[in-house]
Amino acid sequence: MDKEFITRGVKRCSTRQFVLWILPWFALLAFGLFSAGLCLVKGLNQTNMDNRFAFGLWIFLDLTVIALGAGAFFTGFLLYILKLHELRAVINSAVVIGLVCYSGAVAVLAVGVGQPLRFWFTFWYPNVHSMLTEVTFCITCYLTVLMIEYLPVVLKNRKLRQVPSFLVFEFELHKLIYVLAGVGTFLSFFHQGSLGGLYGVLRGRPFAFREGLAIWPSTFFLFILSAAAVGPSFIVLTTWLAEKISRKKLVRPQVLQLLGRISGLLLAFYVLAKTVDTLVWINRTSPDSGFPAVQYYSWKPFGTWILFAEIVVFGLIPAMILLAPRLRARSGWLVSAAALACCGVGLNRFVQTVQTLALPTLSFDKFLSYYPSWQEVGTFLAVVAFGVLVYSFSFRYFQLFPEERELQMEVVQEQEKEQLEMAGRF
Amino acid sequence: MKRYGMSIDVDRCNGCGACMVACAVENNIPPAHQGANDRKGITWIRVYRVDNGEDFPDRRSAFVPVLCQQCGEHTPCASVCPQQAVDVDPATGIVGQMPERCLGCRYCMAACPYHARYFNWWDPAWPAGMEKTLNPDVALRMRGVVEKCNFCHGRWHAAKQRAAAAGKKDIDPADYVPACVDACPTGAIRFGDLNDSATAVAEDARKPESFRLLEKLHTDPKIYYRSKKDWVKEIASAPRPGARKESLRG
Amino acid sequence: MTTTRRDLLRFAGGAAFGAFLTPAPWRLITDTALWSENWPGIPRPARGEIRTKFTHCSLCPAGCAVRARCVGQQPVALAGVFGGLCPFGVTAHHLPYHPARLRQGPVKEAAAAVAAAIAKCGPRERVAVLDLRPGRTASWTYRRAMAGVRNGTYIAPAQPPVSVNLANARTVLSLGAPLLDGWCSPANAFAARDRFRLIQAEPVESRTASLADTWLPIRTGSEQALALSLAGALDTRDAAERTGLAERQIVDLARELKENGPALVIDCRMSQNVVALNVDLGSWGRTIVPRPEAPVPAAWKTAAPPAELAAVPDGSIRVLLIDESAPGEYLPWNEIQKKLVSGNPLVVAFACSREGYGQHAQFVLPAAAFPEVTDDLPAAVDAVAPGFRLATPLIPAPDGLVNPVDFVAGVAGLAAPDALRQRADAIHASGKGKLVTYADGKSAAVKEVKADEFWKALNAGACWTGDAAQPGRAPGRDFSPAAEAAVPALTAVAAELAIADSPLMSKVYQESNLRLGPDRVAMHPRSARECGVEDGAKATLETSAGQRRVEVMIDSGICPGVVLVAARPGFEPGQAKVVRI
Amino acid sequence: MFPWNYGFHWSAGSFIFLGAFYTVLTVVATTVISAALRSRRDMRREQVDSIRWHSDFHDLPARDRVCRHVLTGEFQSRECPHAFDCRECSTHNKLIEKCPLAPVTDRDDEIFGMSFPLDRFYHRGHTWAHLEPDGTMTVGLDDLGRRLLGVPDEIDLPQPGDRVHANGTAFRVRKREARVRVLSPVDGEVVETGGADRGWYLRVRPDPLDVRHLLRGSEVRPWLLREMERLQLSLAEEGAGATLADGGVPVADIAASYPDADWDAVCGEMFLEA
Repeated sequence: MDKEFITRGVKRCSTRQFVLWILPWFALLAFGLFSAGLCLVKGLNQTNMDNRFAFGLWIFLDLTVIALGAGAFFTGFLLYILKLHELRAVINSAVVIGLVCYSGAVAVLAVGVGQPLRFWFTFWYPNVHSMLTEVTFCITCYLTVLMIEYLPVVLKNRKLRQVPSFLVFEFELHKLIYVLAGVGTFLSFFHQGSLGGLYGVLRGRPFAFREGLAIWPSTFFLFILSAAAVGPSFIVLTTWLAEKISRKKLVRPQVLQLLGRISGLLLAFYVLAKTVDTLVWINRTSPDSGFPAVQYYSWKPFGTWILFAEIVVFGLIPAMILLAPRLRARSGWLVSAAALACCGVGLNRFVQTVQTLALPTLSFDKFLSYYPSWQEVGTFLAVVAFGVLVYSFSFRYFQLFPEERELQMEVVQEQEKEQLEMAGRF
Repeated sequence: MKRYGMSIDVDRCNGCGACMVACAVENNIPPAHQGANDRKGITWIRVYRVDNGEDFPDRRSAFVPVLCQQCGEHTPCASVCPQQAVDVDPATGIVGQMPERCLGCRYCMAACPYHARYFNWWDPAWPAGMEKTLNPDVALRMRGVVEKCNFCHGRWHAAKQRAAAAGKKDIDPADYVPACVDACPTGAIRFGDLNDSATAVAEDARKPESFRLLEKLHTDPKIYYRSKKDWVKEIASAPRPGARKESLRG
Repeated sequence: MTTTRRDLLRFAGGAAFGAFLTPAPWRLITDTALWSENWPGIPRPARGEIRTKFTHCSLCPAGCAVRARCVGQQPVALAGVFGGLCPFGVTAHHLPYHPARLRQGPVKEAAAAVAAAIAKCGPRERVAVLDLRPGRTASWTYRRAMAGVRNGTYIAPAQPPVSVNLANARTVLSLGAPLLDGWCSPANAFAARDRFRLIQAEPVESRTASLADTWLPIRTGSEQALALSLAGALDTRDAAERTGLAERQIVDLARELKENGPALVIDCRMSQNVVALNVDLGSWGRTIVPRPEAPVPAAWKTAAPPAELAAVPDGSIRVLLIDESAPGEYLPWNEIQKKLVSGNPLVVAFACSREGYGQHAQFVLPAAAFPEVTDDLPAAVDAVAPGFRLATPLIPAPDGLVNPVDFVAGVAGLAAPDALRQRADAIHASGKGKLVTYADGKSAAVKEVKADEFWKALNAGACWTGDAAQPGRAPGRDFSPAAEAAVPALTAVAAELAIADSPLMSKVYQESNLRLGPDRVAMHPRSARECGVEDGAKATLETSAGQRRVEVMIDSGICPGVVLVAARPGFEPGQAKVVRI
Repeated sequence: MFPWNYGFHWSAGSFIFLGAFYTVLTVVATTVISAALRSRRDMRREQVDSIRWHSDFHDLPARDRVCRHVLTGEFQSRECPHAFDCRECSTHNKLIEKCPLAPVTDRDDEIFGMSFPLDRFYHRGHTWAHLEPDGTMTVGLDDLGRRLLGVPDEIDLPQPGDRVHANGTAFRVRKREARVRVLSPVDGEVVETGGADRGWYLRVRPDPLDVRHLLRGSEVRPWLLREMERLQLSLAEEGAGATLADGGVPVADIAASYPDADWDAVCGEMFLEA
C-alpha cells in the first residue's frame, strides 16, 4: 500500500510486517515518554540522582550516544573533505545515525536539567569559560546541521521528489553539502572535545581532572580521538545489523573493511594516547592534588580491572583486529571488533561520569552507589526506541544505501553466471 | 577589598546542629520533603560526624561543620557554570549563587569537592501557616535549581544598607555575622575578614593547628578548621580507604 | 501614490527588523528570565517593620533568654541573648505551625466530666494534678488549687534538690548527664567549659562524651555503682565489675576528684547518692548549693505539698489532670497507670500535640505552644541564685486554646487572678536582687524600680536575679545502695526526641544523620552482628515502650550490648530486642 | 551573549567563542539560503526537467551510465559525464570527427526480431526521433520500449504547443503498476500528438535541430545488445527466472508474459528512471 513511497526497484518487507516490527518500539517509546513526562512534571525527584550523584544514567547516555554518533561527522569529513568516494555507500545511513544520536542526546538533556524552560539562558548569559557552554552551543548547532544534511535524504523519497520544488532544492542543497560537512566536522570535533573537557576540568574531582593544552584538558583530545575511532565502528555495526535484519546486501564488504581500517588506526592512536595520559595522571596530576591514584581503585567494585578493560580489552584488542587485513576481511571478526570498540567507548564514558562521582573526595565521605530509577531507565529506553524507529523508517522509505539495488543486480548476475555454467556443463 | 572567611574550632563543636537549623531559618530553606534523605536534602551547612577509626571503648568522635568553602582561587563551581549563575564577588570574596539564573544542570555540584551545593529536588513547601515565619530578606528558590551557602548574603545586604544609612561606607564587623555563627551555642565558629590580620578569624587562620579541607586542590578555601587532635587534622587530606571507618552517622 | 497591501507588508517587515536593532526586545527577553523566578505555589515572605522582642524559651527548664527578630508581630528568627541557643530553641517559633499541633479540643465536655468525676469521688480516691515542670508560679497555683480540693494531690517529678555552680568547678564528673547538650543552659555551660576538666561516664559516646576531656565508657545502669565506689561506699573491685572499668581507672578518678577540686559530680537528676558524693568531696557551697527559689506571696504557703508519684498509693487517683504544656521530665505512663483507680479514671491532658500523654487521656485539651505561652521558668539546675523569668507571648494564642492553670483553678473553685503578677509584686516587695533588661543589657537594683515598671520590664524582656542564699548546713551523707540489676543481653538507651519540634529539625534528623532520627537505632557492629543486622538494615525493635520498625545504623562508639534508640521522653532504659525483617 | 545582557563582560574568550559561534551560524544560514535561492532560480528557468533527469542519471548504477563509445568499443570503459547529452561533450565531437560511424553492413531493420529502422535516431531512453519531410520530427517508443509497455493502460501526452526538452519528460505512461516517464529525444515544440496506434506519440517542431546525442546506424545494434542484457538481468532480478537466456525474440507484450515481475522496477530500469 505504501509502495509508491519506497524507492523504485529495492525490496522492502510488506507493510504488515513493518507495522509488526515497529509496534513494540512504539510501545517502548510511549513508555519512555511517559516516564520522561513524569520527570518534567513532577521534577527530578523522580530520579535516583541526588546531591552527591548529581549526574547519572542520562549523562552517561549522552556522552556515549554522542561518541557513537561521531560516525556522522567523521564519515562526512572523509567523504566530502578527504574525498573517499567509497563512503558514499554509507554516508546517508551515517547521517541518520548522527541525527538519531544527537537529537536523542538533546532530548535527554532537556529532561535532565532542573529548569528546562531556561535552556536558552545558556545562549543568553553564556559563560564562555565553561565546557558545558561549549557543549550546548556545539550540540545545538550541529543538530541543526544534521537536520539540514538529513533533508536531501528525505526529499529524495520517491513520492516527494515528484514535487518539483523539493526535487530542485534537494539537487541544489546536495551541491553545497560539502560546506555543511565541513561545518559539521568543526562543530562535532569541538563538541566531542568539550564533552571530554566537561570532566577533565573538574579540579575538585582529581579522579577526572587532567592537565592539557591551553584551556583544554587532555580528555578533550582523548574524547575526540576515541569518538572519531568508534564512529566508523558503530556504522559498521549498524550496517551489519541492518543487513542481518533486512536480510539484504546493502554495502560492499570493502566499504565496511575500509571503515574498519580507519577505525582501527584511530583506535590504536587513541590507546597510545590514553596510556600516556593515564601514566601522566597517575604519576603527576593526581598526586599533585593530594590524591594518590592507587586509592581510586581500592574502592570496590572499581578495581584496576576497569582500567585494564578500558585500555586493553576494549581498546588494544579491537584495534589489533581491525588493523589485521586478514581478520578484517572476515565479517565476523570485523563486526565483533567494532562491537568491542563501541563497548570500549561506552565503558570510558561510564568511568568518566559514574566512577568520578562515586569516588569520595572528603576523607569522611562514603563511597557512593547509585541505581537509576525506572523513570530514568524509561527515558533512556525512549531514546533507544526513537533511534530504532527513525532508522527503520528512513531505511524503508529513503535511500540509506545507494548501492543497494546495484548490489541486488550483482547478486542476480552471479546466479545467472552459475546457471550458464551449469548449462554449459551439460 | 574584603576576604570574608570563617574559622571553626572542631574541638569545641558538640554537633548539636543549631547552625544547620539556624541556617535554614535564616535562608528560607524548606523542611524536608518526606522523600528526602541525607543525600537529597538541603543543608547549606552540614555537620558531619568523623571518628578516629578505633573501636569501642577507644573510639572518639568529632563533629565537622561543612559549608561552602568559598574557594578563592579558580573556584571549581564558578568556572563550570554554563550561564554565569555563580560568581565570586571581588569586593567580599564570597562565592554567590543566583538561583533565578540557574538552569539546574548540576554541573557545579559535580565540580564541588566539598559537596556544599544542594539541588531543589522538590517544590519548596512549608506546613500551613509556617510560611509566616519566612525571612523577608531572602528570596525563595523554586524546584530544579541549585543553591548553597553565601555567608547569609541577606544579612550582608542588610548590614550594607544600615551602614549606608549611617553614612559609613564600610560595614561594622559586629553588624554582619552569618546565622550559623550567631546560633552556635559553643562559640566554635568565628567569622570575619581574613584580609584584616587583626580579626579573630585571621588570627585563628594563622594558628599552627588550623587547616583547610583538601588544600592541595589549590582552591584556596576561606573556611579554616582547627583541632589539637592529630586524627582530626587528618580529615583535611584525601580519603584513605581502610584507614578510617566510614562515618556512618552524621 | 497608492499604498497596496504589499507596501504594508513591506513596512511591517521593515519595522520588525528595525525593532531588533533596538535594545527593547533584548531587554524584554532578559526580563522574562527574572519572571521565571516566580514559580507558582512558592510563598512570598511577608514584609513589614522589623522589630526585636525578648522573651525566655519555655521549651525546657533551662529557659534561655531569647532575642526574637520579628516582622510586624511575627517572629521570623530567634537568637540567644547570652550566647547561642540549642537547635530546638533556634526553631521554637515554628512550633505553633507544627502539623501535629493541637488547635481545638472538647473544653466544655472535659470541664463537665471533671466536675462530675470529682463529685463522685470516693473517700479514698484522689484528684491529682501532674505537673511536668514544678517550681513555676503555675505549679504554685496547682498546689493551691489542690489544697482546696478534697484529697487533692499535686504530683511532680522529683526535682534536683540542689543546683550546681559550674563556674566554681575545676573537675566535673558527669554520670551520664548530657552536661553540654541541654542538661543546663548552654550559655552557662560553655561559658564555664574552659575552666573545668570534664569526665563523662556513659555507655554511649554522646555529644557530651565526645567533647569531654575523658570519656569513661561504662556499662548501662552502673552510674550509681561508680558514684558509690568513689564515695567509698562500694568495694572498688565490685564497682569495676559492674561498670566494666579497670579498678585502676576508678582509683585514679577518685584521686583526681579529691586532688583537682573543687570537684563536681552530676547525674541527670542529681540523685541522693550523687549529692552525698559531692558533700563527701567537700563541694557543698562551692560547686553545689541548695536549689534557690524566688519569693512567693505569703498567702500561698497554704498550698498542697508536692508529692512524688511513688508516694501516691496505687489505684487511688480518680481524676488526673496532666499539664504537659510546659514539658519537663516525663514519668513513664505505666508508673502513672498503676496509681489510677481501676474503674474508669478520668485523665485530662493539656498539651500542644496528642503525641505525649494525650495518647492515654480521655480528653486532650489544646494548650499554647512556645511563642504563645504566658508562663515563668523555674530555677535551672545550674542557677546558683534565685531568679524570675517570664516567657511572654510573642504572638497571640489562637482561639480555642485553654490555659491549664485557669482550668485547674476553675475546677477547684480557686480564684487565681494573675498569679504571675502577684509573684512579681512579692519579689519586688522583697526588695532583694537586681533586674537585668536585655534590650540594653543594663541591670538595676530592684529597690530602684517601681512595681509597675518591674512588671513591665519583666514582660518586655528582662529577668530578676536574687542574691545567692547561704548554703546552710550540708545534707547528711547517707547513701542508698545501687540496685544490682541483671544486665540484659541488649539494653535500649534513649536518645531523647522532643514530643514536637520544628519541621526544620528534619535538617538534623532526616536530611543529615547528625541526630538519631525517630525511626533509627544505632548499635555497635558486634551487637549488630549478634542480632543479625547490618548497617542500613530494616528491623523491628521491641522495648518496654512496644514494638516498631526501625533502620539500623552501625556506630562503633556505642557500648556493645547497647542499642541507642531515638525515643520520646518518658522512655525507660531496659531490655530490648532487635529482629531483622 | 550580547553586550546589553547583565553579566556580560568583554574578554578574549568571549570574542573567540562568540565569534566562532556566529560564524558557524552565518555559514549554515548562507548555505541553506543560497540553496533556496538557486532552486528558486532554477524553477524560474524551468530547469526542473533537466534537473530531474540529472538527478535520475546521478542515481543510475554505474553500468547504465556508460558512454556510447564504450558500446561501439572505442573505449574500454567510460562513464558519461554529461548525462547522455553528447551535444555538450567535446570528446564525442572529437571522436566523431576522427572516425565517423562505421557504415552499416546489412540494411536489415531486424535486430533480435525487433524492428529498428535505420532512418531514425534512437534515444537511450528507448524512444526514437524521425525527421519528417515537413521538417517536424515524430517521436515514438522504439520496438523494445513498445514491447515493454505493450498497450499502455494510460498515456499522459503533452498538449500541442508545449515544449519538450531532450532528456526531459516527453510523456508519461502507465502499464500495470509501472508508472514511467518517457524521455524526449529532442528539443522542440509539440505540434501534434499521436498514440500507440499511429506508431508515434508526438510530432515536434525541433529547435534547434540537433541529433548529435542520439544513436544511429551501427551504434544501435551493440546498444540494443546491452539493453537486452539489462532487461533480462532486471527481469531475472524481479524473479522472472532465466529468460531470453538464448537471446530469443522478446514477445510482443513482455509485460503480459511476466505477470508476477515487479514491472515498475523493470520499466524504471529500462527507461532510466530512478
